[in-house]
Amino acid sequence: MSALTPGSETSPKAVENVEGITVRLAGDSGDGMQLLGTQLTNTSALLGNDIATFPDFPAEIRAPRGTRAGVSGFQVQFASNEIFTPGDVLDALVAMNPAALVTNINDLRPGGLLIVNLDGFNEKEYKLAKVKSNPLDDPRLRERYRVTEIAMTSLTRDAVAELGLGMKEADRCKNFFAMGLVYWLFGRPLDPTLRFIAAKFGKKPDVAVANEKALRAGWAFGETTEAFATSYQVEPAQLESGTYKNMMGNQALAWGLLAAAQRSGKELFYGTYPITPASDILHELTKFKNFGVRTFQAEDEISAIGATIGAAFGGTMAVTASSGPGIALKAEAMGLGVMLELPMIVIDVQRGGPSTGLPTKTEQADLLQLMFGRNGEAPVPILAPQSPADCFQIAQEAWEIAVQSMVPVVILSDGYIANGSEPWKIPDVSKMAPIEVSHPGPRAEGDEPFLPYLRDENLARPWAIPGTEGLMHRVGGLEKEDRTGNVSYDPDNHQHMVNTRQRKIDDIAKRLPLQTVFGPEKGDILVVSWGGTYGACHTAVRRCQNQGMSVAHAHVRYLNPLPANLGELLASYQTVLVPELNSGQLCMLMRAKFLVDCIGINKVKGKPFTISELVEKISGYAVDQPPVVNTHNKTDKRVQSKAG
Amino acid sequence: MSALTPGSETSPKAVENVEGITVRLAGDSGDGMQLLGTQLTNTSALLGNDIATFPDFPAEIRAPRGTRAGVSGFQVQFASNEIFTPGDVLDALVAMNPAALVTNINDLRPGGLLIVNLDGFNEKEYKLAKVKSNPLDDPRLRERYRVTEIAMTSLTRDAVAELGLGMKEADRCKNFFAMGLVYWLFGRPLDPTLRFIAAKFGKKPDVAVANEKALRAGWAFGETTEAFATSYQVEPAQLESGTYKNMMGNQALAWGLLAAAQRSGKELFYGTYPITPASDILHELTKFKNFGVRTFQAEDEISAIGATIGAAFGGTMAVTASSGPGIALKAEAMGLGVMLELPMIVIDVQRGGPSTGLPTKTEQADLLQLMFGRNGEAPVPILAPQSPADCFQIAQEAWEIAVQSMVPVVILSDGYIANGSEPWKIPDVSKMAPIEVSHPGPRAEGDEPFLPYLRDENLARPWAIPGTEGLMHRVGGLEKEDRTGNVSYDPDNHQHMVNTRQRKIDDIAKRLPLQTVFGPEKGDILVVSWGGTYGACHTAVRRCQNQGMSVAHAHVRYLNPLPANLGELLASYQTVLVPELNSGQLCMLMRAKFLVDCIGINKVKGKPFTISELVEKISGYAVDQPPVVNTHNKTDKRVQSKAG
Amino acid sequence: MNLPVLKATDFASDQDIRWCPGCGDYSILAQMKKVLPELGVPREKIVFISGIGCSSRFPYYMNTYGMHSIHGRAPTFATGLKTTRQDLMVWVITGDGDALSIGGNHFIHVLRRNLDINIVLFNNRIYGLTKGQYSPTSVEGQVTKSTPMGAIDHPLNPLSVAIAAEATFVARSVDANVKHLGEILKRAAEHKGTSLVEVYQNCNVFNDGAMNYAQSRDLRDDHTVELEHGKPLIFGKDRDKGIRLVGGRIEVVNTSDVPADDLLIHDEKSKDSTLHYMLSRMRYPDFPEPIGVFRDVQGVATYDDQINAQITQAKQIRGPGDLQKLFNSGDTWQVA
Amino acid sequence: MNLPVLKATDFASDQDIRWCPGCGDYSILAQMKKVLPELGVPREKIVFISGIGCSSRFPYYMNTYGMHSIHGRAPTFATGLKTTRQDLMVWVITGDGDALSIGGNHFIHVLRRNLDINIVLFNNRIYGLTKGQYSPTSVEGQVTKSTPMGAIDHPLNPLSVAIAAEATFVARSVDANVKHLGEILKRAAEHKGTSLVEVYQNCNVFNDGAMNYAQSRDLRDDHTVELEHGKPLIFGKDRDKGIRLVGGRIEVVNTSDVPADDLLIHDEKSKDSTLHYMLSRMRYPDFPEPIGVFRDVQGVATYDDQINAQITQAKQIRGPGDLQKLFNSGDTWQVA
Ligand SMILES: Cc1ncc(C[n+]2csc(CCOP(=O)(O)OP(=O)(O)O)c2C)c(N)n1
Ligand SMILES: Cc1ncc(C[n+]2csc(CCOP(=O)(O)OP(=O)(O)O)c2C)c(N)n1
Ligand code: SF4
Ligand code: SF4
Ligand SMILES: [Mg+2]
Ligand SMILES: [Mg+2]
Repeated sequence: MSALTPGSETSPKAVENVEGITVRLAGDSGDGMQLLGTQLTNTSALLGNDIATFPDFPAEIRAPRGTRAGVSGFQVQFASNEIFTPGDVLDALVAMNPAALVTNINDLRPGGLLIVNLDGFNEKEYKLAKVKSNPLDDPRLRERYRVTEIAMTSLTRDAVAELGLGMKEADRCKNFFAMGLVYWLFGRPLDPTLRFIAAKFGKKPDVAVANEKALRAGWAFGETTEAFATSYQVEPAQLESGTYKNMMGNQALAWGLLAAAQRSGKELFYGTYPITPASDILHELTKFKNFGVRTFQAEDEISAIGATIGAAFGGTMAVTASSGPGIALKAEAMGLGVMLELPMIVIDVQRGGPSTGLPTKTEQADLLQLMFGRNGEAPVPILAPQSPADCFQIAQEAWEIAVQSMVPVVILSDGYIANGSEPWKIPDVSKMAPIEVSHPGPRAEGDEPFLPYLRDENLARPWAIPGTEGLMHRVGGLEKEDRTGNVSYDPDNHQHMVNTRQRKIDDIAKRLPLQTVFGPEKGDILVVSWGGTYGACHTAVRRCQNQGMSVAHAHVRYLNPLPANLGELLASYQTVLVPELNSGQLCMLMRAKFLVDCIGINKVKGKPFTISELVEKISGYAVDQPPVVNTHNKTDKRVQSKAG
Repeated sequence: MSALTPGSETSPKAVENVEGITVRLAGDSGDGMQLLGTQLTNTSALLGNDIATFPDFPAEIRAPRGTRAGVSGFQVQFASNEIFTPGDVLDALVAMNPAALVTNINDLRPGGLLIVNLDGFNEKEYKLAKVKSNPLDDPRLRERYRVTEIAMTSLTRDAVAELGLGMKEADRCKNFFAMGLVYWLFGRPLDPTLRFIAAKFGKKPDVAVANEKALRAGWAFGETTEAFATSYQVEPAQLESGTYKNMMGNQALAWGLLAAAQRSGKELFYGTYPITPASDILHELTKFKNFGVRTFQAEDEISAIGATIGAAFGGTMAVTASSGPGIALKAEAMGLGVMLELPMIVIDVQRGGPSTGLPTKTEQADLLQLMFGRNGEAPVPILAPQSPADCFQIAQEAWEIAVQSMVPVVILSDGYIANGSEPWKIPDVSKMAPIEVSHPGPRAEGDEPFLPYLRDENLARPWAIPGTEGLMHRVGGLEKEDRTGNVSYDPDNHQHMVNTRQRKIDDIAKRLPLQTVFGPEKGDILVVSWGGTYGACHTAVRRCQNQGMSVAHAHVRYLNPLPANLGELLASYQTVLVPELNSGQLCMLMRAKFLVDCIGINKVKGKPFTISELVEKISGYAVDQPPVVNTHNKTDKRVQSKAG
Repeated sequence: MNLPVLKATDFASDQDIRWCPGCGDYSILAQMKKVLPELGVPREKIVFISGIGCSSRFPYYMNTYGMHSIHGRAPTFATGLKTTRQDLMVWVITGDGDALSIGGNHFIHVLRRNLDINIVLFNNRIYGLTKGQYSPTSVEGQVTKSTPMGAIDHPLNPLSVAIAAEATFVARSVDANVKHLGEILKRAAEHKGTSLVEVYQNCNVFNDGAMNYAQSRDLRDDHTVELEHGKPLIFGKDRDKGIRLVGGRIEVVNTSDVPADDLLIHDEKSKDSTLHYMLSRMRYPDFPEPIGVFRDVQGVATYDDQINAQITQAKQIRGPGDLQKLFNSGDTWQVA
Repeated sequence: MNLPVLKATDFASDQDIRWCPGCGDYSILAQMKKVLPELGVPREKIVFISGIGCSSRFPYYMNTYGMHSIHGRAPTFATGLKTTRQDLMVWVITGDGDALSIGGNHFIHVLRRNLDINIVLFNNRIYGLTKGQYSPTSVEGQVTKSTPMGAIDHPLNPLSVAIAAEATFVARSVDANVKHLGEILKRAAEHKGTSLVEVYQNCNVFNDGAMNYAQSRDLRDDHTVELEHGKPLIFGKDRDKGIRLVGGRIEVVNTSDVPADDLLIHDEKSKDSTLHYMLSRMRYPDFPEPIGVFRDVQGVATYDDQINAQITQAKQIRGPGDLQKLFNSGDTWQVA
C-alpha cells in the first residue's frame, strides 16, 4: 500500500489521501537532519498519526563535511493505521548533498519522490563524496524516481536576506526551509515547529525570526512551485484513547526506572560509565535530581557496578547500564551480585560486536554473554523490551522481579530500540500500583539471631540494611552457608546453594505471565522473536497471515527464565522459526531446553530486519515442512536446571 | 578389590601382596603432610607403581593450629595395575591430630587402617578441633576400623635426643617418623627420601641428620612394634615402557608450553596475575628464563591479557592464565583477540564458583563462560586436558591450533588436574615434530599492497609482525573490512566477517582427530565426559562393563569445535549420560547442537566424582531406556554456526 | 539519645579468626576494636568493606555490617553505599596488592573525589593470600615465588600516589606500634573526607621482617620519625637527630648542631601538598620514614556531600519531582 | 646501513581522517609526522598503540604498525610488545578519559615500571568520542551532558600523579604551540624509559576553549611558563614575571624586583621529584602553568631492559635451556 504513485499526478495541487508515508531526511551531520526529523515526527504525532522513527548517525562525531562517512539520516513513518516499524522502503527521500544521495538512494522505492538541495551539488562536493560526476546527471535516476531539484540554500538566503545575517547564519536556516517544504508536501501544520523555534531560539531573536522565515518560505515554495502537483494527506490513526507522547527507547527506560523507584518508595541510584548507545540514559536520569536520583559517572564499568552493588546493600534502588564491551567488564562483579543476593538492575543496550565492533549500529548478540558470561554457575533473570515505549514497562517489571527474588536482573535493550521512537500512552500515576519492598526491623540482644540467608517462598533472602539495630551481618563472594550466610566450604552446602540460586531464578517463571501468541494456537509455523525485532516480526507475520499462511507469532519478553508454557507452544507448530540479529542465540537456548528443531533466521549486519525479508523467509517455510520433534514434556524439568 | 582385610592378619610380620593401596595423610598445615605425601608418591613411582594423587589444602594460608579449617591432607593411590584416580575410599588413614581425624575418618573404608599420633590428642586439641571429648574413646571407631595409636612426637624426640636439638626442632621431625612407619608398612624403600633430605637440608646438617633419624626410627618402629602384624607389598605396574616422572597438572602445562615454544621456534611470553589455583604455572615458568621465557606479573588480569595480545602482535608465543574470576575480567580483551585474529593461549584453571566461590576446590563450571562470555559473536576454540600428564599434550595442541587458525585458544583445566599428579612418560625431544609457523616477508614500494586480512585455506590471516618492511598495517577492535583489514561499517562485510570468524573455528574440526569411544560402538549407554573427570568416568565405565552392562565412554578433549563425528556417536546409543562437575554445561551444548536428549549427572560440591557414585548412577540407566531422539543429521550443519 | 557504652569485645563477631599465628593483622584488628567504642558510633551504623586478600578477611571478624567484596574494588562499593547512605560510617580494608595492584584505579579516584570514608591499607609488601608473590610495594630485587631472580619493578609509594591524587588525609602507622596505631585510626575516623592510613603489617610467613626497621623496638626510633603538627621533625633513640629543609631538599642533621627552629616544622594542614609529598619520599635506609599524619586538610568538599547537596538544591529550585507533571511535559496529544 | 630519508608525508596512511574540522588532534598528528623522520627510525620499526577515544583514532592515520585497542588498556599491549620486541619504537596514544579514567591503573603501573615507550596524552578535559561527558581532568563545576548542575569531582592532575608514580620523563605541551609541541615529542622519543607528554588539546565541539589561556597567542605568554633546564622560570609577554621559591613554597615575582639568580632555576634532571611535583601543582589562574619538560631523569633501569637482562643472565649462569635435560631432571624411573 504505497503512498506516492506517479499515476496520482492529475489536477494541479491536488491533495491525495494516503495510509502512510515513509520519509528519510539525509544530509551532512552539520545540516541538522536529526532536528528536522524530530520536528516532523512530533508534528505528525500531534496530528494523531501513528509513528515510528529510526535515526542513523554517522560513526564519527563530525566526520569531515560532505563525506559519505559524514552523512546523517533520520527516517520516520507516519500512518493512519497501526504501524510497528519505521518502514522498509522510502516513499520520499530528501538529500542535502551528493554523499547523502548516493548513500541513501537505494532505499527509495521505484517511483518514489527524491528531493535534492541543488546548491549542495558541485565539483567540490563530488570530490568529498567520492563520486566522479554529478549523480543527478545519471539518466537512470529520472527513469526510476520522481526527482525534484531545489536550490534550497539560495532560496533560504533570499528568504532571510532582509534580516542582514551573515551568510553562515543564513545558510544554517536551510534545514528549516526543507522542513517547510516537507510539511507542505505532507500536509503538516507549522505551529508545533514555530513553538519549538520560539522556545529554542528565544534568546537569539534574529535567529528565531530567520528560521521562521525559512520555514514559511519552504512551505510557500511548495504551494507555488510547478515542481509539485500534489500534496499528500495522512489521516489520524485509531490509537487506544488517551494522552500520548513521542518516546525514544532510552528515555522510556529512564522514565520507567523513575516510575519503579516511586512505586517502591525508593530513591534511585544510577552508576554508569559512558558508552554508546547507553549514555543517553545517564544524560536523561541526571536531569532528575529533584526526584532524588543520584547519578554516578564512575571511572570505569567495574566501579559503576561496584557502586551499584554498594548502593543496593544500603537499601537503595540501584541500577547500572552499559553496552557490550562494558558489560563484559561487569561480569566478575555481577557474579558477586548473584552471591550477595541483592536486588539491582543491569542494563545492556546492545550494539554491533564483537569487541568494539560497530558502536553506532544495532545487534542482539549479547544474550548469551548475559546468560553465561560469569565464572561458575551464576544465573540471573533476563528481560528484553520489544519497542521504545515498552522500555518504560520493562524497567518496572525488572525492578519488581529484583526485589521479589533478591537478585540482579538484566534488561537487554539495543541501539535500534534505544534511539528509535514511537507514541507512548501516558499512564495515570495515581493508578500505578505500589511495588512492595520490605526490610527486616531491628532486633534486641535477647531476640533469636538474625539469619541473613533464610529464605521466603520466592527463595529470596531478607533485604536487611545497614543502620538496622541487631541485624549486623557480613556478606561476601565466598560460598555462603545456608541460612547463616557465614563462609562455608561444606560440599553439600555448596551443592545446595548452587541449586537454590538456580531454582530461585527458575521459580520466577511461575509468577510471570504465560507466553501468548498472535495467530493460530497451533499450525504450520511459529515465529519466535525477542527484543527490538518485535515490530518487523509482528508486521511480517501479519502480512503472511493475510496471504493465508498458517503462521503465528510469539514474542518473548522474558528470556530467563523462559515462560512456563513456551515448550508446549513450540510443540504445537510444524516449524519454529527464530529471527534474531545474531547467529542464533535464543534459538540455541530453546533447542537445548525443549529439544525442538528451531530454525534460525539470522542477520548480523548492524541493521534491523526489514519486513519484506522476513515475509520472504517465512514464506519459504510455509509449505510442507517435516514434523518437528518434541520431547519437552519428558525433558523439561531435568533440562531446566541445566539451561542455567 | 580392596587391599587390607582383617582376615589377612595371620603370621606375625607377614608380607601381603595387594593390587593397590589408597592412603591419606592428614594433619595440621604445619605438620608437613604435603611433603610426606609427595615423598611417598615419588618413592612409589620409583618402585614402578602406577600412581595418582590428590592434595586437599586448607582454604587459609595457615588456619589456626589444630582447627578443622587448618587440616591439610594428601591422598595417594599406588597400584600394580593401571589406575586413573587417587581412589574413592581409603585403605589407610594417618591422622596427626583430632581435627584431622574427625574431618577425614568418614572416607576410611570399614576395616581400614587408622594410625593416629597419640601425642596430638589432648584437651587443648579437642577444644581447637571443636570435639567434646577424645574421639578415640568412641567405641564405634574400634568396631569399624583397625586403630593403631602411636606417640609419634615423643618417639621422635627420643630418636633425635642425642642431637640435643630444641624441642621445637625435634618435633618438626615427626612427619618423617610417620613417613618411616608408612614406608615400612607398605614396603617402600627409604633411599629416595634420604636423598631428598640430603639435598633439601644439606645446608642444615643437624636438621638433616634429625630427619633421617626420625625416618629410620619410624621404619624401625613398624618393624618391632606389636601393633602391626603384617606389612603390605604392591608390585610394579605394567606401564608402557619408557622413562617416567611424576607430574602435577600445572607443571605439565608449563612444560607443555615450553615444548610448544621450542617446537615452533618461538620464545615464550607469559602474562598473568596470581590467582589460585593457576599461580603455580607462573611459579614454574619463571624458573625457565634460560629458555627465553619472559614472565610478566601484571597489575591485574586485564593487563595480563593485554600484554599477551601485545606480545602476540610482536610475533612471540604469548600465553595468559587465570581462574574463573580473573577470566571474567579478560572477557573484553579476549573479544579484541578474536577481532585481531592473533594466535595466543588463554588458560583457565577452574575453581569453585560463582564469584570468589571456593578458591581451593575444583569445579568445571566455566565452560559456558569461555564459550559465550564476550560481547557479540566471538567464538574461540576450547580444549580441556583429561589428566595431569595430559596437560603437557594439550598445551602443544592448543598452540598448534592457535597458529594454524590465527586465533586465541582456550585451555580449560581445573584445580583437581592442576594439583593432582600421575606418571608422565618423558618424551624424546629429538623426535618432537616442529610446529610450523610462518610470517610474511618484507615488500618493496613497487609490490602489490599487503592485505592483512587475506585468508589461507584455514581462513587464517597472515601473521605479519612489526619490523617487517612494507607490511605496515593497523589492527583494532572496530569491525574490519575483509582482506584489507581497514575499519568498515558496511553491513554485508560485517555479516561476512561474523560468519568467517565462526567458520574458521568450525573448520578446525576437520583437522582434529575424530572422537573415539572406549567400549562398544553402539549400545545402551554412552557416557560423555570432559576435563578432569576422565579418570573417574573411565574407571566407572570399566567397572560397569565388567558387570556386563552395555556402556561405552567418550571423553571429549575438544569442546569447541566439537569432534565432527560426535553427533553420529551420540545417535548410536539408547541413552547418553553426561557427568559434569557443574549443572550441565556440555550437556546443554550437545542438546542444542545435536537435539539428543542427553542426561546430566551433575555434582557441584567442590570435589571430584567418586568412581562408585558414577557406577551407581550409570547402573541406574542400564535398564530399558526410552529411545533417544536424534535429528542431528538433519540439523547438524545449520545448528553448528549457532552453537558458536 | 544516650548510647549504650560499648567495649572492644562488643565489636568482635562470632567467627573464628583465620590468620596465621603471628600475623600483623591481629594487632590492627585489636586496635580497631579498641578505637571504635571511643567514637560513640553504634555498631549497626558502621560498615566494613574489603576486597580480597588476607587483610580483606577483616570484616568477618567485626560485629558490624560488612562486605568481603572482590579483588581491588572495595572503594567502588563504598562509593555507592556512602553516597546513598551518608548516615553510615564506612571503612575500607585493603592490602598492598588489593589497593595498589588490581585496585589502583579505584584507589586514586576515590581519593580525588574525597568521599567521606576511611581506608586502612595493610601493607605487608607481598601477596599473602596467594602465598607469596611480590606486590607493587615489594622492594626492587626482592626474591619471591614469582621473582626467583629478584623483582624488577620499581615499587609504588602509596602515600606519594595518594597525595598526588588529591588526598585530604594521609597517614602511616605500624602494626607493632599499637598505641600509635590506635591514635592514627582515631584521627582517620575523625577526618571528614577520604582518610588513608597505610599500616606497615608484618607477613611472618611470606615476608617476615620486611619492615622490621620500623617495627622492632631497637630499630624503629632511628629509622622512623614521628610527625606531629606544628612540631619540628626530631628522631633517634636519644632524639638527637632532626630533619632540615634546604633549597627545597631534605637533609638529616644533628640536633646539637642545629637550633630547633631551623628544623622542618610539620604542617599537616597545609593546602599545598608539596611538603607532604616531600615527606612521603623519605625512604629507609637513607632517611627515617615518617609515621603519623602527613596531611589532614579540612574543608575540601566531599563527594557524598556534594552529590546530596545537588539533590537538595534541585528540589528547592524545581520542587520535589512530580512524575505526572514530567510525563505530561513537552509535546503531547490526545486520542479520543 | 644508510636509511632512505623520509618525509612527513611518508608517515601518512591512506585512511581518511575522521576528526571534526578544527579539532586539536590534527596539529598533534601533523607534528608527529614532522618529528618522526628526524629520528631516523624506519617506519616498520615504529608501532602506535592507542585505546579508545577520538584521540585514539590516531594510529589509523600513521603509515606505521599500529593497534587501536580497547578503552584504557593501551599501556598493557605496549608492555607485552616492548618487553618481547625491544627493537621496536613504541608510542602510546591516549586521551584524558582513556588514560586517567578507565586506564588509570595501567597508566601508573607502566610509568613505575619505566617501560621504554612514549605516551602522548591528548588532554581535552572531556570525553569527545562519546559526545561530551566530563572527564577526570574536567574542572570542578563544569557543566556537561552528564553534569547539568556542574561536575563535583576534584580533577586529577595527570602530571602530579605521573611524577608520584615514579615517572622518569614528564612533559607538557599545547596543540596550538606547534613548534614547542614538535620539540617536546622529539625529547620524549629520545628519553630512555617511559616518556609522558601531556598535550593540551582543544575539543572545539564539546569543550571549546577550555585551555584557551594556554593556547591563544595573546593569553598564553601570561598564563604559561616555559621550562628550560638550568634556566630561571621567567614568563609574561614582556618576560617581566618570574617564579621564586621561599620556604618550600612557590610565588610569582616581578623580575624587576628580584635578581635573576634568586629565581627558581629549573632542574629537570633532579632525581628527587619533589621540585617537579611542585611545578605540576602550578595551576591557572593562580599561577602560570609550566609547559616543557618537567622531569627527565636518565639511568633508571627500564622494565624491558631488566626482563631481558635476566634472560641473558640466566642463560649465562645455567646455559641455554635444554628441554631434554629438564625433562630428565629430578626423580625419574624406568619401565622396561
Ligand atoms: C580477580 C582476582 N584476581 C586475583 C585473585 C587472587 N588474589 C587474591 S588476594 C590477592 C592479592 C593479595 O595481596 P594483598 O592485597 O597484598 O593482600 P594480603 O593477602 O597480602 O593481605 C590475589 C592476587 C582474586 N581473588 N581475584
Ligand atoms: C569498555 C568501554 N567503555 C566505554 C567506552 C566508551 N568510550 C569510548 S571513548 C570514551 C572516552 C573518550 O574520552 P577520552 O579518552 O578523553 O578521548 P577523547 O575522545 O576525548 O579524545 C568512552 C567512555 C568504550 N568504548 N569501551
Ligand atoms: S599469609 Fe601473611 S598476611 Fe596472610 S595471614 Fe599469614 S601471615 Fe598474615
Ligand atoms: S569531538 Fe572533539 S576531540 Fe573528538 S574529533 Fe571532534 S573536536 Fe576532536
Ligand atoms: Mg599484601
Ligand atoms: Mg578527552
